[in-house]
Amino acid sequence: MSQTPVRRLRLGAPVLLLAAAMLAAGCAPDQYPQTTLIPRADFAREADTLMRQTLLWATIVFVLVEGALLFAIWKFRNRPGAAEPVQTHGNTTLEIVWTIIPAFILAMIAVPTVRTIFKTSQRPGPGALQVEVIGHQWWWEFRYPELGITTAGELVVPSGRTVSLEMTTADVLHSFWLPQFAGKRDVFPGRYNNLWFKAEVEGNFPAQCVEFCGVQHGRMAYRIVSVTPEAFDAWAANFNAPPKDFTADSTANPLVREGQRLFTAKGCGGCHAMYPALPLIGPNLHHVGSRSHIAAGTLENTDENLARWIKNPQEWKTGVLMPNLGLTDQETAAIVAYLRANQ
Amino acid sequence: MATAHAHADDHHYTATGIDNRKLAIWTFIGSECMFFASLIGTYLVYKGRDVVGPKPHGEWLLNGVAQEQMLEIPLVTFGTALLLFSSFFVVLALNGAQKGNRKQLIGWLLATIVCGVFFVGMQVYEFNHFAHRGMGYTTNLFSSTFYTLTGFHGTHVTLGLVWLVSVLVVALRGKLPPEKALNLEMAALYWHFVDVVWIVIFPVVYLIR
Amino acid sequence: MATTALEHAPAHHEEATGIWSWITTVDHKRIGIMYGVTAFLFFLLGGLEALVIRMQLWGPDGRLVSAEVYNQLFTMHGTTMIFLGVMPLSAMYFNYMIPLQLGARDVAFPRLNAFSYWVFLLGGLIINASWFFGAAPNGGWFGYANLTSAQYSPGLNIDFWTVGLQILGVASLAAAVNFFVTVINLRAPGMGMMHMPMFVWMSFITQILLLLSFPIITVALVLLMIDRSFGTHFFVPAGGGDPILWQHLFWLFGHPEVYILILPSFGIVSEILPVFSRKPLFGYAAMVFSGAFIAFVGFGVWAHHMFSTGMGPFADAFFALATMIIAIPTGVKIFNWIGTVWGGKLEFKTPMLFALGFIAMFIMGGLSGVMHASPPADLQQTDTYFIVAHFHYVLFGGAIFALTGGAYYWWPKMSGKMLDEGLGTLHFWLMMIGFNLTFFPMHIVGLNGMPRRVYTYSAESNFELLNKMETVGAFLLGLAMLVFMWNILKTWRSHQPPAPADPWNGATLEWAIPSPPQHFNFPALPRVHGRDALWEMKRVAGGTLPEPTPVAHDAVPMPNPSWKPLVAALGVAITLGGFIGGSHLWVHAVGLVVLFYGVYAWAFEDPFAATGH
Amino acid sequence: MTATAHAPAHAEGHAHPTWQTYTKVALILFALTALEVGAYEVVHRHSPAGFAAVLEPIVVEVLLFLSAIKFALVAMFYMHLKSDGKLLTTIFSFSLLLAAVIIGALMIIFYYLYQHAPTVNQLK
Ligand code: HEA
Ligand code: HEA
Ligand code: HEC
Ligand code: CUA
Ligand SMILES: [Cu+2]
Repeated sequence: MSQTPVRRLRLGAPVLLLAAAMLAAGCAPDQYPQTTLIPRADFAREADTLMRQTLLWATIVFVLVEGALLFAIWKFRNRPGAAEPVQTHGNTTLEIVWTIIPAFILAMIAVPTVRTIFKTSQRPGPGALQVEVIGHQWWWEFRYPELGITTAGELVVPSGRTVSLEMTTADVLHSFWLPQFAGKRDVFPGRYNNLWFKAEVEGNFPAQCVEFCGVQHGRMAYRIVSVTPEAFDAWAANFNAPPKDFTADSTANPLVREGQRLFTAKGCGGCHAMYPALPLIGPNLHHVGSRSHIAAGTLENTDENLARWIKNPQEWKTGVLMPNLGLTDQETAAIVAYLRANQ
Repeated sequence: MATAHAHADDHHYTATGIDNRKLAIWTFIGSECMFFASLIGTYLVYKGRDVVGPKPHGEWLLNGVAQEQMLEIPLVTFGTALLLFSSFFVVLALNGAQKGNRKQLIGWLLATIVCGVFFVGMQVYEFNHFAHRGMGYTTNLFSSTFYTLTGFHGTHVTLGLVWLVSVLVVALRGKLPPEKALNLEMAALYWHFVDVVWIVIFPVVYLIR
Repeated sequence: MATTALEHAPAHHEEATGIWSWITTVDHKRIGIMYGVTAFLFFLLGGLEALVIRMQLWGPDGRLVSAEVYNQLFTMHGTTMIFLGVMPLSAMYFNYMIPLQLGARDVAFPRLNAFSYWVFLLGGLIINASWFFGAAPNGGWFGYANLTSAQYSPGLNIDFWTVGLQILGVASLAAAVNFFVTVINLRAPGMGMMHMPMFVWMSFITQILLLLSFPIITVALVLLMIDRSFGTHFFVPAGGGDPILWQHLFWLFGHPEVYILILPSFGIVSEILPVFSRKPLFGYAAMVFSGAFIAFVGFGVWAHHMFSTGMGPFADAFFALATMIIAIPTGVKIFNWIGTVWGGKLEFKTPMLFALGFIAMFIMGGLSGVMHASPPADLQQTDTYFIVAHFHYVLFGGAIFALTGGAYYWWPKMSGKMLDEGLGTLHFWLMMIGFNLTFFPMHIVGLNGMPRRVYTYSAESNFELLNKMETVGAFLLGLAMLVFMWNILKTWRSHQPPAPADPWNGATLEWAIPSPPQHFNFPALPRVHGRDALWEMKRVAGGTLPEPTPVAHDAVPMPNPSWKPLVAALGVAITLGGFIGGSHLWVHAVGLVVLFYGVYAWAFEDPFAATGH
Repeated sequence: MTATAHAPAHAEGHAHPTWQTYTKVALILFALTALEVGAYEVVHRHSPAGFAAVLEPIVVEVLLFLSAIKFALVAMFYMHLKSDGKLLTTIFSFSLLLAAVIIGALMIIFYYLYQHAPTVNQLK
């Protein structure tokens, strides 16, 4: 009778082992593009170091305390003929000891915590690249005031240079997150919040909004594109070139010219600017052709996906604030060609 | 222990000797402290954060015309005095109830209720007056926080009045003998609590700029 | 012990039965059972919602439910589990067990107790009625402003939520006043505060938390409701309002709330462990003080839910340190539980399994809590599944494990039937494995970047494998629940002999009286001289006590049944219900009339007046 | 069996204050209120001009202090906390303390917040 749970434990062990093996397989952080466990910037490194320290202490406490519990369960299980236990009521020395030891461990966690809090809440000094980040339901807008650039969905930054984000929102609360580079900051209407980081590597990293912000919170993603400083300058220069006017250019692909005409005729221009710095109610589509993703970072920027989006944005993102404009396939193809030509 | 006594130690036995109902009303009052703390906290956090007038103290513009400060100190001073009076009166009424002095009980209870009614009247007048001067409920943060805080206090006063009137009716019917004075004491405690809340609201809202 | 003193009592009267007797009951035991049944049904509903969530997240780009429905599902899952599941399940034990463990005949205010239940039921029904309007709340269980403003949530969804929670708040407050007074005043003669069973102590502290934290959320909800109904700007930035104030008010309530959810469970575990270790609770005084300390400090840590709002380094540091301090008294509790088990003679009956499982799982949840308490690190963890893992370890691994243990422990007392030990053990292991399979992978998927509250994830993110494990685990949990229900059903229908008064060799007074107890619990109030009153009595009697015999049902006058609390409760629900979809003066007026009628009828009713028979 | 049959008049058995005490307290309450309003008048209407400069910097503290005394008087004498035993006083003062701390904490938090993460209005 009293043996039952022990026997069950033996049965449960293989199951637990199997689960552990599967977990281990699922553990390697480099398989997860959005992981926080591989920091790639100074800010994230601070957070990561702190997290690992805390995790270490937590693991030590976990092993010791669970160990003591399991040991007690095994050691003091009722065996036939066992005597009645001694009726102890407590022990003051023990109480003091197990108050002080956790206090000590917590101090070991608290000191680096406070140090890191003050380090990470400093504002970056001069020389940082200023970017204004604005949350919208359900996409992110990025403005580079020094460069006169307004873009969306893709935060392009130079590696090796501190980037200072001044963040706010145009509607409800969102939270901007740079899993590989920094933590999260919530954005509030009418208020500016700050976050900074210095990217150590180049690459195209996924990220997404992390404060529940309405029906499409789940598909409010974006990309963080870190490039070399040279590439960044080239990108900025290219971005600042005025938009091409294909309708005035008789050598241009007629499909593209038709697309540009439709873009205005169908009312796209009412929400989307095609000009470097002009913000409107939808994402600025200047150079949309060269972005890696569209639909707030959730669809790869292929012609099929563009067409799918433009034909009916509600299919992929139900409730999205871009209406279904009832375009025909031909019209869609033309607009896609036009958007693609905006490199 | 015999059957006949089985209940003798039950529904009036309490471990502390304090009547259950008295303890309950105090517990409730403790809880109410947090209610008003949240309202007062909201008022204070938002103080001075308005985007547009009216301002509680100092001048503001309505359609380009300069207006006086909103709050009227003499009026509320009068109201405050009424509430303090009523607190005083209700202890006298309770004193009467406990001594079995019916005249004292009913007279002072009536006086309490009259003061309370006048206080509520003062508040109704004040709200009306403000509305006429262009301060609606939704006009700005000050108006919303002000009306909400003082309005909830006024609601409490009103509920207290309903309670006191009910006790008065019972007393008039001669059903409030000294051993039932607790029925009045509970209402009185609640009434005093409403009074002390006003003792806080008065300087915080009206006197401190 | 005077239970046998009435042997020569008059003839045996049956207790009233039938639906009306339940509607009008003011008996704390019946009310407790109603709380339990209602809360368990709500818990199943919340679990069902969780299962749909898990199915939606089975693979990338899931299409089982729409984004809109998903948002309703997790909001209602969280709201239901917390306000309609765990809290009222705790309330079941408050109701049934506090008076019994205190050696009292009932709570201090039996009719107020009925009122609390009815208000709770109506609040739960109103909030869930939203499903029938296709407008279930969808702002998350903490409903952050300004998404909940009229501009961004124009539908009825948030109205149901604000109104429903306010109604539930009324129920909790009324109950809290009641139990606070009960514990202070209705202790059996001789039972000092430091003699009370630990469950009563922890419940008592819970009542204090309820009393002091519920008014805060009430104010927040009222302000939000006014914003939505009358167009004020408390949380609307355009008019100068600040959505951050909502967060402060909510978490000022919200953090004490999580201790409201766990402290009763701490109490339950502290009852079970000594009984099945055959050894008194280790460090009674330390247990009391640590519980009080947790509650007290719990009021000073709320902003640890807001590290990502950018409060500035001083606030971050303050709230981080305050939060970490709570680990110390909680540790004291854990160590004292281990101390209780240590050197004992452990009997692994089902309640004991759950109590031990509780300790093991709660430690895990507590430690991840300490990891969030470090603000810079939390900036990576917050709003990911790492948080979801934390709070399910403390809420399910903690509260639900303990509440389930309590169910096995007290079932014989409440129903007069023993639950099946074999099925109970199966239930435990299924739950243990299913639980860890569901929630452990959430730590990993969270740290690897999976945000919470997303209705789907991309294939690129590679979250699929871990999510599949979680879903499988959730269904194992469902299976465990089915085993539990089967256990109940099976033993209910079986013709086993009635459970003895004291099946586990219990230490506290509820085991001194027949199972289930008679209406008045104790024919004569017991006299108590110290802790573990029943063990003491048994020791004095030199071993076991005779099985207590039931006495005549009218031997002790008890308050009459009353339908007035139900009327008053209806009044509350109607009055506040008038705020769904704006403010409907007519509804408020009708509600107030019903409320006042109920309250007056109640106030002028003599609970002991002679009745027909 | 009715509840009234053996209702004890005053389980606590403490002596409550007398008429005279109540009247004295009432008088003090009025005097303090007058002082409050007086302080307001002095500072904001500059009535007796000389005092304003002295009172101005401390008027908030003075007002809060005066109202705290009024609060305490009502609680102790009218609500009988002084004579009714410690338990009730503990319940009330604990709640009050928490209430005050929370109001204070909110004010401090928002004061720093408005500096740390300025609002757009502040930037203007
Ligand atoms: C039962 C409910 C419960 C309990 C008991 C706790 C307990 C704790 N919680 Fe948890 N918490 C929640 C329910 C609960 N929490 C919920 C529901 C949320 C999310 C809300 C939402 O966003 O939806 C949350 C979120 C949450 C956050 C916010 C995270 C975020 O959103 O970014 C934080 C941050 O500090 C936190 C911390 C803690 C801590 C430090 C404890 C401590 O009390 C834990 C103490 C226990 C131990 C530490 C283990 C035992 C101790 C020892 C063995 C001693 C030795 C230990 C050490 C030396 C470390 N919790
Ligand atoms: C006590 C509280 C509690 C409990 C017990 C649970 C239990 C469970 N929760 Fe919990 N959960 C929360 C409180 C709780 N949760 C909270 C507060 C949130 C945050 C919400 C928010 O973000 O706003 C949350 C969020 C949450 C999420 C995150 C959603 C998201 O962010 O997108 C997930 C995802 O897997 C989840 C899963 C589960 C599962 C699988 C269970 C399982 O353990 C459930 C097990 C139970 C069952 C499986 C029931 C069995 C039912 C049957 C057998 C059918 C009965 C039949 C009929 C009634 C006809 N929960
Ligand atoms: C009523 C406003 C509105 C109109 C009209 C509109 N859009 Fe949009 N569009 C939006 C919004 C808002 C988004 C952002 C949606 C999201 O991801 O949540 C968007 C997103 C897009 C995107 C994806 C951008 C990115 O980087 O994520 C493309 C491409 C696009 N629109 C093209 C068009 C075209 C082409 C038309 C006309 C046929 C059009 N839009 C008409 C509002 C509009
Ligand atoms: Cu934006 Cu979530
Ligand atoms: Cu918390």
